[in-house]
Amino acid sequence: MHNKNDNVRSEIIRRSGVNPVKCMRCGKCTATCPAFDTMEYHPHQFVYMVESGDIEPLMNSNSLYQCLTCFACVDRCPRGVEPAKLVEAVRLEVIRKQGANHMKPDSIPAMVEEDLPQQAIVSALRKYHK
Amino acid sequence: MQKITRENLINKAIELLDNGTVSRVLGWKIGEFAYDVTPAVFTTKEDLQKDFIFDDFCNANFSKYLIAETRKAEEKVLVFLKPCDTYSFNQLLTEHRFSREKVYAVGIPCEGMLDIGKIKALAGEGIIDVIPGEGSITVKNLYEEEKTLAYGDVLTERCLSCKSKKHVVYDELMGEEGDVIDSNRFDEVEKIEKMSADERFAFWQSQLSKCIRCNACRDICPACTCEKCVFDNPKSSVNNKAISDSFEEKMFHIIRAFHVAGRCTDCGECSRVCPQGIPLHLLNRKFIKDINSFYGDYQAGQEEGSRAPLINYTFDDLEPGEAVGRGV
Amino acid sequence: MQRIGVFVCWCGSNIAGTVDVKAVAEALRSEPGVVFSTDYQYMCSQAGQEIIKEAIKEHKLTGVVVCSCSPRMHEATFRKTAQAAGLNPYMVEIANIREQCSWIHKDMETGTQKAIILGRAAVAKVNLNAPLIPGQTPVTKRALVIGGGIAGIQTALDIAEAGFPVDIVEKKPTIGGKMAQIDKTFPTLDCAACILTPKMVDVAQNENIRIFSYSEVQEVKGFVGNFNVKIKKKARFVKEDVCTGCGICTEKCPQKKVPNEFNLGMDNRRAVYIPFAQAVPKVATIDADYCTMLKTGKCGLCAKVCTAGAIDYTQKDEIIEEQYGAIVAATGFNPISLDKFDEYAYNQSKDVITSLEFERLTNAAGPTAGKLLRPSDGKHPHTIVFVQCVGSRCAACADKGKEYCSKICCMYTAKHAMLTRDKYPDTDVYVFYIDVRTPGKNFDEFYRRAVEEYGVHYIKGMVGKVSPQGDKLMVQASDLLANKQLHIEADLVVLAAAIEPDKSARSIATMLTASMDTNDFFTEAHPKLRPVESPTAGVFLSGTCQGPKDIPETVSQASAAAAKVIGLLAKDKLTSNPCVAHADELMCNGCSSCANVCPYGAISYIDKEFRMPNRTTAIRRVASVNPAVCQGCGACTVACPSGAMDLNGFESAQIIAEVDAICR
Amino acid sequence: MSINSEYKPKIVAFCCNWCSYAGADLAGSNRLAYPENVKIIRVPCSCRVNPMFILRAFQRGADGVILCGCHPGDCHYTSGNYYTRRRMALLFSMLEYLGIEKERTRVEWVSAAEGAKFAATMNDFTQTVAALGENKRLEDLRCKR
Repeated sequence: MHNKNDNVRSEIIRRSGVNPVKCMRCGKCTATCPAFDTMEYHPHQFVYMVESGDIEPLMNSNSLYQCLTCFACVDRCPRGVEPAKLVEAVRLEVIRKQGANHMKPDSIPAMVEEDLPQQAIVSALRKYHK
Repeated sequence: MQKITRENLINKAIELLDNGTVSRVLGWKIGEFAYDVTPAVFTTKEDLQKDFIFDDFCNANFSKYLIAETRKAEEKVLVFLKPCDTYSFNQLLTEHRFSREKVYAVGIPCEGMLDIGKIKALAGEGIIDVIPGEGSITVKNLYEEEKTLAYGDVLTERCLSCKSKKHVVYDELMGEEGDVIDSNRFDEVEKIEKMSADERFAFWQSQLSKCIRCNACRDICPACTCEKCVFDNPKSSVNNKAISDSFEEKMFHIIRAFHVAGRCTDCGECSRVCPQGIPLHLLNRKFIKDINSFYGDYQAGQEEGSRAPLINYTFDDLEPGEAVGRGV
Repeated sequence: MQRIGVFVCWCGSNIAGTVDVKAVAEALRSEPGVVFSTDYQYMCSQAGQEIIKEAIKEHKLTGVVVCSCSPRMHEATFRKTAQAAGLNPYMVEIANIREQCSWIHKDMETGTQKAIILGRAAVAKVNLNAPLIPGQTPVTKRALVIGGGIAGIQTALDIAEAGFPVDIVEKKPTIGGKMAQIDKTFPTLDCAACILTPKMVDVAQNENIRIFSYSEVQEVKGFVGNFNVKIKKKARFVKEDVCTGCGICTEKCPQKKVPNEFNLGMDNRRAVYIPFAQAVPKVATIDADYCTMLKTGKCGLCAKVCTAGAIDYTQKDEIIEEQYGAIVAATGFNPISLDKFDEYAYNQSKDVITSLEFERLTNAAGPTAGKLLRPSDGKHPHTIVFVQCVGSRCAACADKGKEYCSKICCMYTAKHAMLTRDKYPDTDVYVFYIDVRTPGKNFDEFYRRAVEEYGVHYIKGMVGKVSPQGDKLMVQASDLLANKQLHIEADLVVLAAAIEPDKSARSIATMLTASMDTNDFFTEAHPKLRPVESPTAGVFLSGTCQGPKDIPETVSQASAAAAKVIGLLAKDKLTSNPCVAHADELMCNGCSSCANVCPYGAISYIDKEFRMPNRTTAIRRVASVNPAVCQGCGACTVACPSGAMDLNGFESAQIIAEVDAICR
Repeated sequence: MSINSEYKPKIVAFCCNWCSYAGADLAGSNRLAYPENVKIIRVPCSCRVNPMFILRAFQRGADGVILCGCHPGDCHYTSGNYYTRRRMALLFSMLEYLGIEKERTRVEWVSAAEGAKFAATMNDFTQTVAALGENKRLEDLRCKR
């Protein structure tokens, strides 16, 4: 089971600098997560799925983009696992997959709002457009 | 800043002798030539006025002399300490080698001492007088010639890489206090570290093979204060008076450096007195550099009672295998 | 010059199979000092030992080399053999030609050559051996126990039972420790006071036990069998021998606003107080920080009401000096501070409490007389959330928690949950756990009863946040098995705080020269085989000062420590290993390097007068090794620059001789 | 030794009594072979080993010196090997500074249970030293035979 998707797994571990084996499965990250309700996979599942190499479902899940990157899980984790960094690393994995495009220049006009800083749109495009 | 002169020191010594604070004075005594200043014990006003000297050749570090001198009588000894001498003084206190109560320490400033070897090399033999000036010295010889040399060219090696002009201990300070200096004193060590193994071996082989086992380095060293040295002790199985083979002097110098590792204050006396001109301080300084980089900065003698790195440890010290092969 | 005999063992074919034993014996015969050399099938057998004995007598041997199996196997055997023949046992050396030669080499020539070299090294060493005589020191037949909790009490009682006098030093006004604050004990649910207080009375009544309460150890000198200890008896401003413990002063004292530490500050006591009804010694203590009389000189009410005349405002701290043969550390534990765990709102809400506070809340002698009421408004809580592992198993938070498991929390939380449901069935009880750890007799059964019979909701998950909202506590938590995030409106939150060694342990360890781990728990001499001894001879460990423990474990360790103490005190004299360090005074610089590296504190310094040139003398500081304390590691010998320090049985010259023989 | 035989370096191994010497015994009991060039000297603790002993071994013709002790934290005397670690780190660094091959010295922590590690360590160390060839830089010429 742990061999599944081994390359992606080690790449994500390398990129995030997180060692998921340190997780003792207490669930404090999930207990803390403010975005819990909107997520399909929750922080502790994230850690476990990366640990077991079960990354494909994560990459396909909307949960990736529900994470607010508020770092509450990182702050509370008693073992220093840092789940939010794993989420970010999986996000990057998605982005770096060729052809994947989460944001197109065409879709930007619809997003423009008065409250949204322009900089946020530019950086989002940089990150999510391939 | 008012310069501290010979007269200032003599007056101070006489004052302390007269009011009974001390009964002996450790000071520098004038020699046959201007440059051969020797350490001496003064007990009277007359001797002080006649023989006491304070000039650019007062190299000797008196700390070590205190061990023997304080044992001789109950009264206090007056000692004049240059900034670098105070580190040795503190280190010896840490090692309980003499009693602090039996010493009256007067800190004196130091602008660097001169190396007669360098002067002779530049001005030739037959020197009869050396007259200090502003940023230079004037050398007079037997043939009534005069030569002016820049200070920087004739300072001792150790003063060129002076680590501190600050006194770390004293009862009384004369003149103004200086600062700890960032002296790049490890540059030479680094230069050797960067050589290839063969070059390093060749360098040290050529240097150490000059050793004549005169023991001057050991006798002057303020850290080498053993009642009896292992190399003099027949029971140690390593005793040897003379060099008998190509390794003997390496053994001696490695062990000597190891014995003072973590206790050596980097005063540089060993290299200064070596009649063969071996840069022995580079061995000690290698240990100091390693100690600083392995276990954190440590300056022996800076604080009385501090625990030397070799009689200390942490749970996550680096492994001996990690200590070698670094950046070479 | 020594007269050495060499005895080469065949060990059947174990050695003789790959080593030509006769050739070894022959080769070693020509080594310096060797006057006799032979071989035999089994040197360790009766017949083999006879050969050695006879040779010692016949050839007047002064040294023996046995080429045989590992010295870890038969060194002791051959030393006894030599002793039986009148030779000092430490004149025997073993060349290990079995484990380190015949068993690992297949070729006869190789094996034989190596065996000869190993034999040569042993001969070279024996040439420099000197007879060693084990030292003997007398034993003071009295023990000191530091700490008067259940661990200290049990240790003291057991030692006293065996007939030896024991002193207990307790820093608080009464013995009893943490167990006195606990309500019920798992897994039997008997009341802690009911089983502890009779033991406390036993201590008070035992003629062999003295209690120094409200006292601290100030200085420890000496070594195993001969400790000299200074104990500071703090002024309690009440004459202990006069006070009857009637308690009238504690009722009349006008200073009523002193936080009661026995109830963890949940109620108040007076400035003069007796911590709890069953305190031992039952003597009042005046708290100098709060007493108006001591602070301003005006009041003196307690002295007026005391019919016994026990109050003494002029009392001073007193230093008592006593000799002990053994010292037991029983310094105990404390829950950690929860100040840094903001997420649990411990400092924001009175209704977030620790488990120890919960014990007091449910105790009949506690601030609520045993009724479970919320500290904030005194109402009965209907929903209670227990959080496990608060600060335990916390590897990423060294600044606030502990990396280890505190071991006792799973069980006491099960107890709390069960008792709550038993007394107040209308209460919903949730326990959030990471793992439930119940290794102990009847422990898992107990935990399962809490779930199955008492209906406690055990939820695998952690609490992420507690936020006070109105008079409720909003608990946000995870339920990992259901993969849900829970939001519980709780009335009371109980935190199972990690436990840590008492703060005083560090300074006591320093005084005892006993070693500690990074968490400030005392280190045992061997983690498996010597768990109740400190590496420092004569110092023993009892209870949680060595690591987290529950009561049954603490009591067993306390009794084990007592057994070790009794074993030590039963001896009239201690015989020590003679392979210890010794300093050559003539060479010693007195620099303290050796004492700094000695793990046992075996080295002290004396000022000694030496003759100097010109008929003068000088006093010099020199090291002196206490052979009863030294364990012979040799760290000092290398720290010593002059070589004044050397190690019997492993002298520098001997090791160098071995090096030379091997490299020859 | 005949001229034709392959070069066999002389190796001195200092082993602490409680862990490494017992580890060596275990290697023997399990018949785990390591070269006969390795000769063990028993010391109570690795901290008994004076740098002088190591230099002496080199002086008298040893080609490699290895020092084995309990793993840090497991010292029978609680702290001995921590001092060893510092002393040897400095000594080895100094030897390297003097141009002596760093592979000739080694410290290895071997527990009483690690017989296999002991044998493997000795095999590896012997090979490493053999590859360096004879120790010429630190030898005492008097002792040549």
